[in-house]
Amino acid sequence: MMNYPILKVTNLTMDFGGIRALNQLDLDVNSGEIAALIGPNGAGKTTFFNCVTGIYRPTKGDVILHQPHTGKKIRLNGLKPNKVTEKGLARTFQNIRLFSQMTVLENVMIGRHCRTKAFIVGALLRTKATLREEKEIIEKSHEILEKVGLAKYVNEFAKNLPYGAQRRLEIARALATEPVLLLLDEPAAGMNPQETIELVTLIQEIASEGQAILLIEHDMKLVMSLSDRIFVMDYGKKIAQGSPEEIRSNPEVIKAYLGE
Amino acid sequence: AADTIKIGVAGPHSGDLASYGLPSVNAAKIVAEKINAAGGIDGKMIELLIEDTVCKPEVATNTATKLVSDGAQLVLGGICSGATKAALPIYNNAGILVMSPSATNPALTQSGDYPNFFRTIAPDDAQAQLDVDFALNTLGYTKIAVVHDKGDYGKGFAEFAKKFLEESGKAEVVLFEGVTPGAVDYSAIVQKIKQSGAEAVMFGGYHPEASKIISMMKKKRLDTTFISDDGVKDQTFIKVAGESSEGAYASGPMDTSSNPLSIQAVQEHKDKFSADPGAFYENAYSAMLAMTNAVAKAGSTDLAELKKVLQTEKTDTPIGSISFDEKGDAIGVGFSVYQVKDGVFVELK
Amino acid sequence: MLKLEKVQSGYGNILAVKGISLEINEGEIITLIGANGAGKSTTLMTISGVVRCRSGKIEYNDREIQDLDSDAIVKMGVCQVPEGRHIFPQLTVRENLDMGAFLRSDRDSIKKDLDYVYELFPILAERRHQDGGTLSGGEQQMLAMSRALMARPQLMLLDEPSMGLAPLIIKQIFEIIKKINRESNTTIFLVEQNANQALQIADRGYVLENGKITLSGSAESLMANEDIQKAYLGI
Amino acid sequence: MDYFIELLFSGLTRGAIYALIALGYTMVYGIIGLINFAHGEIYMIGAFTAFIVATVLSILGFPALAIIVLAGLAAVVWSASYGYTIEKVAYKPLRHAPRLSPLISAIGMSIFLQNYVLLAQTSDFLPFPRLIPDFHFMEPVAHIVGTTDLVILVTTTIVMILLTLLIKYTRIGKAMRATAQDRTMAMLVGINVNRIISVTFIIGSSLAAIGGLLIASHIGQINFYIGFIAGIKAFTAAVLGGIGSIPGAVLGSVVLGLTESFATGYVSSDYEDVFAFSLLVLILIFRPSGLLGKVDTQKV
Amino acid sequence: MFTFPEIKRSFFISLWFVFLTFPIMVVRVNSIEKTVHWRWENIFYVAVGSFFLSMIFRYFLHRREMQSSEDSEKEDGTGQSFIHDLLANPVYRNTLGSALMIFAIAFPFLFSTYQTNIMTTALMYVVLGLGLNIVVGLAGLLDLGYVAFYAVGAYTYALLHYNFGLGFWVVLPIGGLLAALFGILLGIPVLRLRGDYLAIVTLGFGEIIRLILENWGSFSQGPSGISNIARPALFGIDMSLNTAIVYIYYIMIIFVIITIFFVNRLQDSRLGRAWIALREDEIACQSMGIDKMKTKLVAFSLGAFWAGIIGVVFAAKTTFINPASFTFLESAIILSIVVLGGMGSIIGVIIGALVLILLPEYLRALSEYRMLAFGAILVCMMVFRPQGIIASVRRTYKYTPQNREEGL
Ligand SMILES: Nc1ncnc2c1ncn2[C@@H]1O[C@H](COP(=O)(O)OP(=O)(O)OP(=O)(O)O)[C@@H](O)[C@H]1O
Ligand SMILES: Nc1ncnc2c1ncn2[C@@H]1O[C@H](COP(=O)(O)OP(=O)(O)OP(=O)(O)O)[C@@H](O)[C@H]1O
Ligand SMILES: [Mg+2]
Ligand SMILES: [Mg+2]
Repeated sequence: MMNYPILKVTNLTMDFGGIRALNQLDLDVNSGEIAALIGPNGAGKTTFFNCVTGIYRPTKGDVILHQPHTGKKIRLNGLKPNKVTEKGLARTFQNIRLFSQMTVLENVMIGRHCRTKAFIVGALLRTKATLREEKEIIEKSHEILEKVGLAKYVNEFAKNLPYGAQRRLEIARALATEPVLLLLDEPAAGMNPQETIELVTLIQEIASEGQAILLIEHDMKLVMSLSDRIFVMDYGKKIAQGSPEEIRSNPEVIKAYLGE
Repeated sequence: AADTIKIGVAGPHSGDLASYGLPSVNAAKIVAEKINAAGGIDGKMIELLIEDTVCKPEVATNTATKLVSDGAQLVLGGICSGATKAALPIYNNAGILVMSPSATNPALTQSGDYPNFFRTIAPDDAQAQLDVDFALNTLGYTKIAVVHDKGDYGKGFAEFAKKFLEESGKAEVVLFEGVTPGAVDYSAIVQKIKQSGAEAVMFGGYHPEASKIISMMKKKRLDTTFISDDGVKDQTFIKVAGESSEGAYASGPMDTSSNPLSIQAVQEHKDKFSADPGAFYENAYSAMLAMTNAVAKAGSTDLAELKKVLQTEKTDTPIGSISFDEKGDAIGVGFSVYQVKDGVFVELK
Repeated sequence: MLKLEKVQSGYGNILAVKGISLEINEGEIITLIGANGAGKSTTLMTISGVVRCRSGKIEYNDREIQDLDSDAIVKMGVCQVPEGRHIFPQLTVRENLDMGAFLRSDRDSIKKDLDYVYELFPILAERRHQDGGTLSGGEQQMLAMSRALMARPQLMLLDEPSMGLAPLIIKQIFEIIKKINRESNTTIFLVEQNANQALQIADRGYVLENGKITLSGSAESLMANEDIQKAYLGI
Repeated sequence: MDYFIELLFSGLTRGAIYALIALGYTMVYGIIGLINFAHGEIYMIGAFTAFIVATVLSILGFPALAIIVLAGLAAVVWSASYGYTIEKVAYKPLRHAPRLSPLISAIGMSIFLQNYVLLAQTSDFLPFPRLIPDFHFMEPVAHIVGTTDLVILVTTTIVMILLTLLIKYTRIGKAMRATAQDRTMAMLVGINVNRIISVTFIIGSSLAAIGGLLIASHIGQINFYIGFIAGIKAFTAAVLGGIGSIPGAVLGSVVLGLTESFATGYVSSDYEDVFAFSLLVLILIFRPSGLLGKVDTQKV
Repeated sequence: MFTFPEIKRSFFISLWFVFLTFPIMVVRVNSIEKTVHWRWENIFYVAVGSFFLSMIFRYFLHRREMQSSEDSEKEDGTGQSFIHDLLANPVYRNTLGSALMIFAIAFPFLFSTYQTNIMTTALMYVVLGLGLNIVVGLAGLLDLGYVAFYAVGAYTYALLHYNFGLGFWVVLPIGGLLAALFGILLGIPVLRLRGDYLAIVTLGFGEIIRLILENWGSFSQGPSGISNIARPALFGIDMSLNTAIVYIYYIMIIFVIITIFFVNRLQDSRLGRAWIALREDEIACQSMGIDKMKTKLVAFSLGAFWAGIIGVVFAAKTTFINPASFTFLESAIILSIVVLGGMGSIIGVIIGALVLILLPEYLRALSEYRMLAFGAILVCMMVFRPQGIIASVRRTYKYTPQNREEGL
């Protein structure tokens, strides 16, 4: 299959009072690829996610999403986060934000919310349609849990999961929204090497089904082994972009980020 | 039980209005003790069933059903008109006589909806009429501000006052407003009264707000005449307002202060509770006397019998020698206007 | 210097630390490694007196401290950089650092230490008036470290200081850890996921598996151990 | 014009009165995030203590000044003790409970204290002695600002300034803010959290006591229920100004006081509270965390 | 347990309380006649009382801590395993349910009119509690002005009946819908406020409604209220007072059942899940595609709807209403029912309502100490059962391969 850009970000700028966290950032992600966004702490990576997903309102710039299934090109900036998710962007959070009082299954079921529609009447009267939908939600959620290897925890409370599993659950929850593009913010943070290795295989699996992914990570082993393309940020600016090899050998990147 | 007469005492005994309900409880206790000490009513002892209504209609209905189930034969109370209205049908249904020391809403007697209801206090309209006549004819004012406390008692009074003033055509109502009870400061309304250029303020409500307003008036160096109802004609008013209350007018039952029974009633309270009686104490005391007396005369607690007695026989009470008209309002209470002179209410003949 | 004997602690009905014993000598760098949920953080919190010690003994400089309040323990020079940084979100960077020196009164030496941490992490100097809560993950980690340093601790408990940091910074952090250990002879108790780096700077290490110490020994011996290599070093 | 100024000052006085109570509310809220409904009752108890002590002293024939000082002192001491005790009994055991549990506990405590005073003292309104005599130099403007009003205005201003300084610059102030924001970490930097919380309650309650004394001598009467009404208003004011912020509490109170005063003056006192609460709703719609409340920048 | 240091502590505590209560309990002055009335005996009562109470208090606190660290098998240390097990088992649940049902139906014949009457009141609060539970317990929106919607319902009936003679059954839905409408109108602007700011705004709204009813006499008859409101009709049969009371009792029973049924279904629906998620983390919720405003608004107006319905019943029951019935304290009580019963737990709320509403009635025995005790009990209940009487162990979706349905 040929790759075409599904996310096109141009000239994105974000100011917090005095601080310019994002500075005229251009970035694009193609269908079916794994792209990585790296950079020193405070470079603006998470802010980038927040702006794209509508949690912050960018000061300037455009975010265009190209939905393959409809073929529509949709401008995302200015939309509310829930709208953005509906359109096809899903994310995980750098510091885990699970619904800790809900079970693993329920967490994923929430992910299905924007793809289903039963409402008050349905809830009260339990119409056939509703029951079918509920069934579908549970089925689908469980599939996803099996895919990310959390099936064994299905009825556990999210708060009682080991840390690594919680990160996986965040991914599962995001997948449940059937995103066009999946945004992962430091998925391996706080994992030990063992868990990290398992995570890499998981991400590869997901990608192998044609899921486009953009991830932020500080673990270079992971980034280099996974990504097709890498974007490097520093002080809100894009300072480099290219294949892992190019990046690894890019002097500016080494100076700003990797270290020799 | 046949050998006791159960008298329910219903009113606010907790919450913000407790200070209007509890004095009646004291009155009931004192009268009941006296009668029991004297051997009861032809041998039957009086048993009090004291129940809280918080002045809330729904609680009042519960209280009513409780008193009915507990076999109350008479009820002293209903302090607030609202709660009383809600409860009366239940008492009526059980054929129980209810006498209130303080529920002044005219509809209670005049609507005819509540045949079992009597009261030892004048309805709002009567008092309003009295105060208005006094303000217009005796004092000859032409610009009057009418203020109330937004409560059913105060606002009821104020609305009648306004009505009568306008009907009289002799004076204009330059201000008609309600103040928020319990507010921490009344200077704004006082300034407004001043601005309105009123010669007199006619206040409908109870003494706490009255004393706050009048002392604030003095503070703001405003000596507009203050005229009010018998929710204010209460020694506490003078105590609280201090010298600010000098010269204020208030309507209330006739010649109570000179009435030996009234003096005695107050004394009994001081002896028993080592404190001055509170609001409506004398009305409640009188109501107790009237009811018990009626029972003694009728020899039963049957509603019809009691009504007959109450309407025919006079009873000597702290508020005068009273009987009741067929609507249930006390006759002979005779209302007159009092003025505060040297820290006491002095009746103006 | 610090001695734990059969310490048990946990949360409500969960027993997270199931009777562990360990020992730290003055001037050492000791690391505690273990999978997620093994009970590492809980151990540290128990030492600091935030989580109540259910049974067992904790001795610090030959004094039992398991029943002391946390502030008393801090007064004795035990200072923790907790997991997840715990920056005071609405205090500025500067105020956060001041809080670190809460129990100190010696103005000028505080000033010195302040300059010291500013030079360790220039970014903090840059952001001294920004609210801590709005710092990026990494910046917060640096702030947390610096705040602990401001207390001039004798014993420093570090809970996953490298979490979420860029490679350069991680290097830097570990350098700093060595530095403070060397220069101000601060004893370090280091909890890490990032086991190989931890073991590289550590003198000795303990391995914690669901609430129990399963292995201990010199850093070298641990690095040599296959199980550890498989489980924690990802080799 | 005269009228306007008169209303302005009655508004300010009212505001200052609310502020004295609102400050305590806001401090307690700031540190444990609890709407302390019992705070109004502490103010009420302060007033009663002042009343009792003042009366006893005047019977014993103390000079006026001594009476004010001693009564004030007693009010502060006892209110503070009540505040301290209430926290220990009703709130401390609920530190780790669901957010609303302490709220209900507070409501229960408020009901309890009301009825406690109702039973132990009286349901009636008691005449509160006018502790503060009129200054002569005030006479020319007495129709605008009375002496008591002046005293209240001044006290509130001073208290606010002192508190702001306390919170911003002193060790204990910093400790309070730290505790408010992250209790665990506060412990880890060596703050004795329990003590700090107790101190907060003590300060807040002392303010309530001063309020009790001044306000009672302003309106000249007290009963067991005054705390509840004043409490609700003060809390409204605190939220209006941005709960947790000291200057906010005062600003909110003044804004509220002025609104009510002008609403009464130019519209109708029937609707003064409607205006007050509508204003609250409006302001919060446009500034969701109050006038001076910190717009919490939560990092995602 | 009662070791010496314990006793010593209690001793000092009692000393402290003696000091604390001294001015209020012991001294009583009459500032007019300048007399002081010393009641030294009270010192003794306070001392002894506080000594033993502190003993008991701390004993129970101790117990509470022990409990929370002991019962290990459950998710969160909230006791009550027994009741939950009981309800977990469908057989017990049904038997228990039907037993309760029979008792409820027989109630009016077993007990006095008074008992039936207050039980009706309690049932009304059960529904109110369940309604507010949607807002507070499920969606986590703190609403301190719930009584406003109750008032809307009550006045809808009162006024429609007074002005147009409309009957109970006609107005019932109108009242509910009108209240819901108010809920939406208020919700749109204020629901974006967080936590306690929402609380105070709703409190303000509640006051506004009450004040308008109080002051806009020409519309609502002001403080003197509206009387002679018709009780619910039953095919035009005119009933004696007692039958009417019983009739309303049965109406309420039916309402309670319907409400439980609906709230249950809402809880287990897509909507219910969204509410609970929203309660836990709004930002994550939005990022999962949940429309914050819409979801909150639905919760808010649903809650209001139930309040409105009960408002109508209330007006019909007391046959007289005035603004005095719709004070903030009312909202506080309803909220207490929800929290004290156990947020989000239906049985909890039911028990909470029965306790909090029947308690003051049964405390009448204590006459003037009634509200004192009420307040104290409120505090103690919270201190010793912070999670509420029945801590809600939410019915979660359990996944079981063979029957791919949600079960228990
Ligand atoms: N809400 C905010 N208010 C003010 N400044 C902010 C806010 N959010 C982020 N910043 C600033 O923007 C810059 C970028 O932050 P961001 O979280 O995007 O960094 P990052 O690249 O994710 O770093 P890390 O890898 O450590 O997570 C930081 O300097 C941070 O201080
Ligand atoms: N606040 C808490 N309440 C209840 N249980 C907790 C709490 N914190 C931790 N636990 C539980 O205690 C156990 C140990 O947790 P702890 O955080 O000490 O492990 P850890 O080794 O620090 O893991 P990580 O590497 O993720 O930090 C885990 O099972 C965890 O679920
Ligand atoms: Mg980040
Ligand atoms: Mg940890």
